Amino acid sequence: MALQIRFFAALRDEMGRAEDVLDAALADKVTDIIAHFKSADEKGWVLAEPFVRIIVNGTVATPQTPVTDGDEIAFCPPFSGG
Amino acid sequence: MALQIRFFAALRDEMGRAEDVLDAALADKVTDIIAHFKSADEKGWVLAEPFVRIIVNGTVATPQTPVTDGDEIAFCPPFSGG
Amino acid sequence: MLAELTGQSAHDGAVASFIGQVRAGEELIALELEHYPAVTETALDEIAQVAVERWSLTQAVICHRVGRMQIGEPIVFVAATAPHRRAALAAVEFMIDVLKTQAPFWKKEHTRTGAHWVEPRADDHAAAEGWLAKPQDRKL
Amino acid sequence: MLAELTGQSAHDGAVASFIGQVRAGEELIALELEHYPAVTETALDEIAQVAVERWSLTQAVICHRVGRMQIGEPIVFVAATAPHRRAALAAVEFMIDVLKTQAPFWKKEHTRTGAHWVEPRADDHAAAEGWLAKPQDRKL
Repeated sequence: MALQIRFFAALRDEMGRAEDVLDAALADKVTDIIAHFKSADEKGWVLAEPFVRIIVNGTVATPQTPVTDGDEIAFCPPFSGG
Repeated sequence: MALQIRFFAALRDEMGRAEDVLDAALADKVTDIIAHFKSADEKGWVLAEPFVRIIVNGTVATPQTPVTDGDEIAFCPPFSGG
Repeated sequence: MLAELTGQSAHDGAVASFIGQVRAGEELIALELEHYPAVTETALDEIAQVAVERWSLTQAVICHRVGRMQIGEPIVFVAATAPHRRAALAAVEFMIDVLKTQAPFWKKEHTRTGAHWVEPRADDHAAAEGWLAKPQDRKL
Repeated sequence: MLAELTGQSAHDGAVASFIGQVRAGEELIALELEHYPAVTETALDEIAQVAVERWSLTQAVICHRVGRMQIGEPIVFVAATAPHRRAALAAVEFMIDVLKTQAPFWKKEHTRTGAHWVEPRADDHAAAEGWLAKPQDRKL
């Protein structure tokens, strides 16, 4: 199943795609995913910006949140609804 | 034209009528009207109760407000709308 | 009525509204609303106008029914439209608070054991006085 | 939507509501709302549920549109029904304040000179934090 990665709004624009899939062996925690994109993507550094909200399987998470095969990890800019 | 008197809600129930007409010569001020009903009506004393709101020609008034021929003087219990 | 207020002005980002309706009470059969015709309209217009000026509203609306109403029926509708939400929300709260004790309406409750006029509640008076006495303490 | 909330419960004396709509801005042509499907629904349900418990509401409703909207079109509808007005009014203010920064929606403004994502306003964050951090300081 691997790790299902999602980028929203401005972060999708920066990353140039809405979704990605990573080998689950690449990451034990969210921070490993961020490190991967920082090295693999020209704009990957934006995922490490302090304003980025991380959601793992629908729940608010942090860079230290563990991830496992099949998880959905979303990177979100600050919400601006209503 | 005389003085047009109106009683509302609980005060109408107490006075037993919604309207009355008084000779303008009977009153220079609202307080004279109250005095008239206190002597003329069994329940006239209710008009002197501190909770009574007085409206003369659509504007909030007091017992000291002058009245003249053709004025409409309303005696109101506390408002309870909404 | 809300439909008439939405999308009316390109500069309105907010439409806030309130409906007061007849709430079931002990033995309540119906509510009867009496008013002082003409004077009521003037009082409601004034309350709405004060709200428009104080919160720079685009529109303020107050509609109040009179006569006999069953449980669940609407009594009063208050609405405000403004560029931003804070103004619209505060204005609606102001209008409903103030009209309860400052416009010539009277409620009579018809119950299974008889009818009686409703006394205004102390906290309704306090709410109205809060708005009217010291506007500078309130938000906005 | 308001019609579905009025007269529904005999114990509701109050129905408060708020509509947020697209407001004309500099060169604005349209607003685009993106969301995180499924997660949005959960977030809105949680906000409504918190409101219901905190103010003992009978009902709380939050409807949020997504996609492209023209000036004047509604974006979000929030409503609360309760026995008394104070609870319904406070709950509506709470829900609209909190959803702006706590539910995964993003606004993009399409203008005559291009498109850009909207940054949340500092006072929107402050409003949400005010409700979430110290509930005991707020009225009700």
